[in-house]
Amino acid sequence: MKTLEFLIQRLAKAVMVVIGVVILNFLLIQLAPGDPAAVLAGEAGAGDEQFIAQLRAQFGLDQPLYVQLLSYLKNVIAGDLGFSYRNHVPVADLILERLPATLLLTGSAFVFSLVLGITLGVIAARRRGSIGDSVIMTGALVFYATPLFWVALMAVLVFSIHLDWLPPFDMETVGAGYTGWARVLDIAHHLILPAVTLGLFFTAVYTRLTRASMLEVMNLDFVKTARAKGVPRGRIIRRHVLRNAVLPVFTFASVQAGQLVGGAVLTETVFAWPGIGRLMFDALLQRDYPVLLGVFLVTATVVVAINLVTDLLYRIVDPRIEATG
Amino acid sequence: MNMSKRFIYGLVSLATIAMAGSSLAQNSPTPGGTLNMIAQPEPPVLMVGLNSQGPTLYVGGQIYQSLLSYGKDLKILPSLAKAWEASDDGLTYTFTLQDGVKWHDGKPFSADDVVFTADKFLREAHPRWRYIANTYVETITSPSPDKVIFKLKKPFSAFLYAFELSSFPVVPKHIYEGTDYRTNPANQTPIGTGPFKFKEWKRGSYIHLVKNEDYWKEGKPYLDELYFRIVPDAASRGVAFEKGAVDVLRGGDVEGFEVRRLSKLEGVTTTTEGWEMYSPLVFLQMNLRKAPFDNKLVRKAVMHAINREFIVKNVWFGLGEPATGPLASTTRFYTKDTTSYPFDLNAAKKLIAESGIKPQEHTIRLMPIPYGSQWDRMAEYVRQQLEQLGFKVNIQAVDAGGWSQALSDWNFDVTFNFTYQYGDPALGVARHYLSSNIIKGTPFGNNGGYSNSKVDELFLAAAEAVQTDQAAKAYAEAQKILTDEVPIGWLFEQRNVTIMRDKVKNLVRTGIGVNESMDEVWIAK
Amino acid sequence: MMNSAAPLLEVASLSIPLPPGLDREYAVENVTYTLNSGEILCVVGESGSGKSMTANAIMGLLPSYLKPSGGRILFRGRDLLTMSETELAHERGRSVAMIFQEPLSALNPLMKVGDQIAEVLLVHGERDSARREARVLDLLAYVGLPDPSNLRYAYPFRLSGGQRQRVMIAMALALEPAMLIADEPTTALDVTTQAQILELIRSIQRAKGMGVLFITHDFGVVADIADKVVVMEQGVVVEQGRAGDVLNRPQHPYTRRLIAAVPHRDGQNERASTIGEPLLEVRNLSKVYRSGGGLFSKPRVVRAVDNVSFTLRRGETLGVVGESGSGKSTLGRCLLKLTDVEGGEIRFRGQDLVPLTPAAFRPMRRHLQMVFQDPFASLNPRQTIGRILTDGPVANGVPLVDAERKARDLLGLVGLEPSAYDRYPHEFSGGQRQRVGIARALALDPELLIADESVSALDVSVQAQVLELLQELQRKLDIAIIFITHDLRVAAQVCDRIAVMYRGAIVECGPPSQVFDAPRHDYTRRLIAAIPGLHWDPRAAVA
Amino acid sequence: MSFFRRYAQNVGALVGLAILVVVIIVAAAAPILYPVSPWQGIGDPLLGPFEDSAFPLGTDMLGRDIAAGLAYGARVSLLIGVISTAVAVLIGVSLGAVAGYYGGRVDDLLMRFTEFFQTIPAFAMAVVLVAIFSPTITSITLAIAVVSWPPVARLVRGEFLSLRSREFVQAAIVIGQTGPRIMLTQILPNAISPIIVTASLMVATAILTESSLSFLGLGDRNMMSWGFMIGAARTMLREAWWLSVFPGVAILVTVLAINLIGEGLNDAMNPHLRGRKG
Repeated sequence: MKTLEFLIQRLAKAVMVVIGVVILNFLLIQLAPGDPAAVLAGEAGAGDEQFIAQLRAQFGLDQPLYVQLLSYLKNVIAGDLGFSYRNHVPVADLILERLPATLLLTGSAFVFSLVLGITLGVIAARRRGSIGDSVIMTGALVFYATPLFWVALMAVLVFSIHLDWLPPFDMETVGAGYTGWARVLDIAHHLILPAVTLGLFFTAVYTRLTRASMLEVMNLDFVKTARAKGVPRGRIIRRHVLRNAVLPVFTFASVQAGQLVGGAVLTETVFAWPGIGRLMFDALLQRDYPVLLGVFLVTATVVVAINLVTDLLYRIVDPRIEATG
Repeated sequence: MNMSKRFIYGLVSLATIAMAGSSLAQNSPTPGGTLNMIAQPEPPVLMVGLNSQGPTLYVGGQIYQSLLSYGKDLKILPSLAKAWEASDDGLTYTFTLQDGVKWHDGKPFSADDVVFTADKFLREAHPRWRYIANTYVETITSPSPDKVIFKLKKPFSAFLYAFELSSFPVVPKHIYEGTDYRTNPANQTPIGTGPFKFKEWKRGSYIHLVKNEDYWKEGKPYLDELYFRIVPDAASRGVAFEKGAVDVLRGGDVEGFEVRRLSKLEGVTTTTEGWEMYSPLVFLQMNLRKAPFDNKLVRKAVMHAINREFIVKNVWFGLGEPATGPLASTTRFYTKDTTSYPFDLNAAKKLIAESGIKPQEHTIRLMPIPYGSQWDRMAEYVRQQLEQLGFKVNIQAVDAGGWSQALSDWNFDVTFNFTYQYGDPALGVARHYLSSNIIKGTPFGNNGGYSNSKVDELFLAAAEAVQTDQAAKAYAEAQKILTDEVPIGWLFEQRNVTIMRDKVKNLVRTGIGVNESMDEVWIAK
Repeated sequence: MMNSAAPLLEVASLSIPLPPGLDREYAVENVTYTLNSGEILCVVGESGSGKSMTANAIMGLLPSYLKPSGGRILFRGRDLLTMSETELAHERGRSVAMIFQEPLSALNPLMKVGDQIAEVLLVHGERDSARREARVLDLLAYVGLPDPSNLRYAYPFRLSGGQRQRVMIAMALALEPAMLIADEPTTALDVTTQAQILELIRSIQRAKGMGVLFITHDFGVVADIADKVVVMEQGVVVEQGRAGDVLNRPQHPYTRRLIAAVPHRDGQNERASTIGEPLLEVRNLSKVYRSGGGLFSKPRVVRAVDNVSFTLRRGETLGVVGESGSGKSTLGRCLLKLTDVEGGEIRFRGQDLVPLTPAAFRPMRRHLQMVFQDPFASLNPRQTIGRILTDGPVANGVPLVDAERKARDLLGLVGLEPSAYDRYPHEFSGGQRQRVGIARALALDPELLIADESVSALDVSVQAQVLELLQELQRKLDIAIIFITHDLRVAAQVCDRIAVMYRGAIVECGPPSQVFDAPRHDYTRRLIAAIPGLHWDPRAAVA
Repeated sequence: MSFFRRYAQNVGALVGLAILVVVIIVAAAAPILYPVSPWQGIGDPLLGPFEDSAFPLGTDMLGRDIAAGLAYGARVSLLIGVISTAVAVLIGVSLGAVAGYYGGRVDDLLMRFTEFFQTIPAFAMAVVLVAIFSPTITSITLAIAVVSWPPVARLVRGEFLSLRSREFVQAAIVIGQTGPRIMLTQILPNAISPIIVTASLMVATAILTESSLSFLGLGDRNMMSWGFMIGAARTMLREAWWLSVFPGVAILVTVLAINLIGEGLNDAMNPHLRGRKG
């Protein structure tokens, strides 16, 4: 039906948002003191003005701002994210190499936090007022209030150093040469700590959200109808309450998807996870602007894509959207 | 003593060093094995000619080689050059190259590569070499495939110290000639002459090098594989060593107190050797263009107010020695015969009173160098001490880019900096004091703006001296003047500790330490 | 287990206490009534009378903070109050079914209607999906829904209000329960739809011989379907009996008051429509809503107001009557420029309002005022009554002191205590709030008052009082009123002329006598035929 | 029931309030409790807790008193939390109100603009902003504000959108009030409770964000903050646990308290959602 048209409209909007983000970031970065040429020269241990001027010309930093912006936009549209003079590689290569790690990390954290959060939220809502409810909600509150990096440090201390259950960092056992399933298991083993650490805060968020949403839906009329029909309580929760209650949780989660990448900056640092969060942070400190812009562009694209997919899924799950959207 | 004679025949038996190493280890080298190390921070590129940061040299040093190397006593050692000779007038240097050297792609290495490296590549891409080349070098020629001749415009006593890995990595002409060096895709798959070849670099994760089977030293290297792991968090790096994931920690990989803890572990050896060529010296850079640091008495007061023993002990956990002047005590031409500044707050306050400066009227911006928490602690300590003299101090946090920029534009009050000595004051020290080096655009020039024509003269005389004792005399006098005038607040000489497992043998052999080609390193079974 | 001698349902001395701290002790107190098979029992009362409470108690659907403290609810002789939740669940849907006031919110928005009906069968043991499906189709057809084989795949939001209520009824009928509880099932529906649903319930009840407990506030509905009536006030049953007796010979004063308040045609109110000079002339007014337009599809266009023309004279009351979606409220909003207009003219005192910018129109607003529908939503809960009444004059340049004096006068005029001035809206009842709303409009000395469903949300007795107040004020102040309502009875009672709107257009306009007695348009005829209790004369009952 | 009575019924909210009051008192009294600057090393370096009665929580590697650091850190955390939230609320309410009230193109434009900010991960954006404008207390506060306003804007827009069609707002238009006046006097007071609840939670988030920034080395070097203390000490976690545990607990407890207060406010301000307990 109208899904194709909806898709095209949303795609157009998504592209606009991404371009807007690119321009916003581009202008923002211009405000920074210190230019990449100076940093490079500094790292080289010396540098005369001529040398720096030569670098600036090579990076195109001697062009007027709008020319830089236009040529950047033009290149981006052509699929070229620029060249990292610091790393001596095309930005796209650099990001594509690191993106899967971040997607894996944030994706696992996302799924973990959603599944656990919703499960705990449902349990808490069903047993409202019970000890179980109190324990879950207190736990959620505590993790909601604990700094992510702190959890990460403690997790390493406990699970890697003292208990020696989980590897404290890295994405896989370097040099082990695992292939196939052995490698998958190895990566999964390494993934547990960072994904859980990153996901805990969001688990807390989703638990609270799910519980509130469940309680709200439980008060709606159609739940009363279901009871009046003689539907058993378990089935009411499953078939009637849950589906309606998780919709807002999903919406929220999709809007929040980008925040996971923000959290990944911290997680990837502590757990030596070779993702783009750290790439971004390093690029920022080293004034590697093409990389920084590229990371933001890719993140924005991923977030926008997630939102798009959510919207599409929503149209499947919630039939009302099509009529109003 | 004629300087050139000292270096006339430098072909030192490599076996001597190897045997010295093995006699210490008390058993003979066994080939094979994998060595795990950490590259921190992750190098931007492995092409040493384009970047000479520590980790780049650490990894790149296994791929690329330079003409010469230097012993722990700063004695000149052969590398790609098996012999070298200087003319009596100090104007002609002739290098004889090793035989049978091949690039990793199988192409033969020759004098043409050295000429290309010196005359084209490094002259364009390497800020320190380009200074030397443009100032002193007249011509670079190769009369035969195994000979390179440098003709100088004027004598330069430090010339033979300019061929260390970070200053003069030899690059393959056949790959770089006629290309844009920075964007050449070959930078991603570096081709050198070293004992290990580039295999894989998983960014953010590890760099993997493998044995160069065609290495020019027969039967070397011993090791099969090198892994350089990327672990961005300092605490995690400590854990990595503790858990056995890595075998070696380079100086700076973990923080001072971790060094203390890790070195006490079972089966672990530590050494502070292998930094003699660099001998980093940390100093307080004051901007002499502005009050209050335009006043010599204030600078002397600052020197008295800062307890350098405290800094070394509590901020750097003992990994250093308080500095006494512009030269590191481990380098040639160092003299103790200078003005000293023991910690004495009362003396400092008296000097301030004498200077006529009203400290409470000055708000000093203190810009720490953004290289890690110990530097931050040091800034906090220095602030605390300056505040005791009555100054108001604001710490101005900057990142690497901001620091570089502010220092290069002379837009600072006080900051920290450090200098590598590179074996000779003409290379590592003079640059911070010469008035000719008051140039914008680099954080490693004379950024404080110190200018003393007598000091200029002394440094120039020493650099152009053909006789070593002439140079020593000039440097001694320069050190005397400088320690009296305090253009820079020398804080301490870093003592970087290399931590390794006992089974790792022969790792630190020369004055450039772990940056040296690891062709003699082996692992005890 | 079934006691055939006992009545179908017997509520005996049922009391449900309210949590402490509320204005009365019991939600319902000592309620007793019986319902037999094949009977329709109407429980009638105003809001807060506790009429729905007993129904919820029967179904075991009371909120957790309410627990019956005494009495019994015997269904076929078994006390429902002593049953466990599992036992109750077993009976619900099988023996007793229930339908609700808001069919949209009563249906799960994410489930196809067919599935929702089938679920009743499933949870009560019908395991065979083919049989379930067949039964669903039967039921949908039985309740008069078109094209059951497609409709069962529809989601509730796709259906109209009447269709949704039919789905609810189908769901209730799925297992042919002995008793149906209908909690205000037609209140949210249009009058013509209401008539159809009432007819459906009645015919099903007769065909199946069910007992129906029908809860309503509308005596017209009672007159149409009830066999027996229970009248409740403040949680207490004040009168019960056969429908004919209670409706025509009410004994209890409260019942009499309620019946007297039922809106009715009042011929004496009719005045010549030629009095006074024209105040407002509307010519060819049109308003179009567009929605859902995209790149490739044309937007859906709804002509909400379609070429409407009429003239209103000073002191005249024009009733605008129509069902939901007829455009009657949009018309009111257009006249006040609360929404922009597609075309046509609105001449107020000869000046066309349509081309005026919001800023240019603002000074004129004081002449055209509005009384809103919802007494709860139309007053800012964060402002005192005084502030609400003075805001308008102050915005129009009246000094605050004068505005305050006027506001206090107005409170008296609309029949509120002077102390109301410093109190907040939540301290007042619905009727009192509506008086405040009227006072707010009058504070600006308007010449035209638009009353948009201004009494629809009020209980019938309060409604009568507010209508009286409006009429009295109109006589005193000589204001022209446009009275927008869905209720023909109300319009007939207060209006000089009635305009009937249907799909955005005025299909008929004239004095009540003409519209009622000689309707010219087919739609008007349908509308009149659907008025509940048409053949019952409440005036006669209380005369 | 009055707001305060309803609030007081919530035990968690009362506990939260009590904790916050203690934190505020400590923050306010810091200069009296610890007259010497928290940056001044006054004891032996790395004294453990209770090793020296003068420093009950121990000292750090430069001999600075941890307890003094906590007290002064409370000032920074609260200051940044409250001011950044105030700024974010101001931006969010202004944009959200205009978008929600006027609708149409204006709404489209403002919401698209909001989307730009929402698409960029907030923490990453804060990191970039602070790094670019160099970490000072002002830049940190503003950066946190800049990344936290979009949810407020969306919330306020939603509230305004729904309140705008409410009859009392229509009534205000009919009696001739101007748009800005209606937004300010009619709608805003009715939208204020969700804003307050959101704001209280934002204070908590801001404190967490500040600590994360400090952890990455992007804190104000002249202000002793909890995040800074953890960041400075995290590598010494195993040698001197007290350096990072105490400030960590301080953050946890304060943020927890503010969250409890936020929940209490939510329950007290939205009585219709109550009756859940018991």
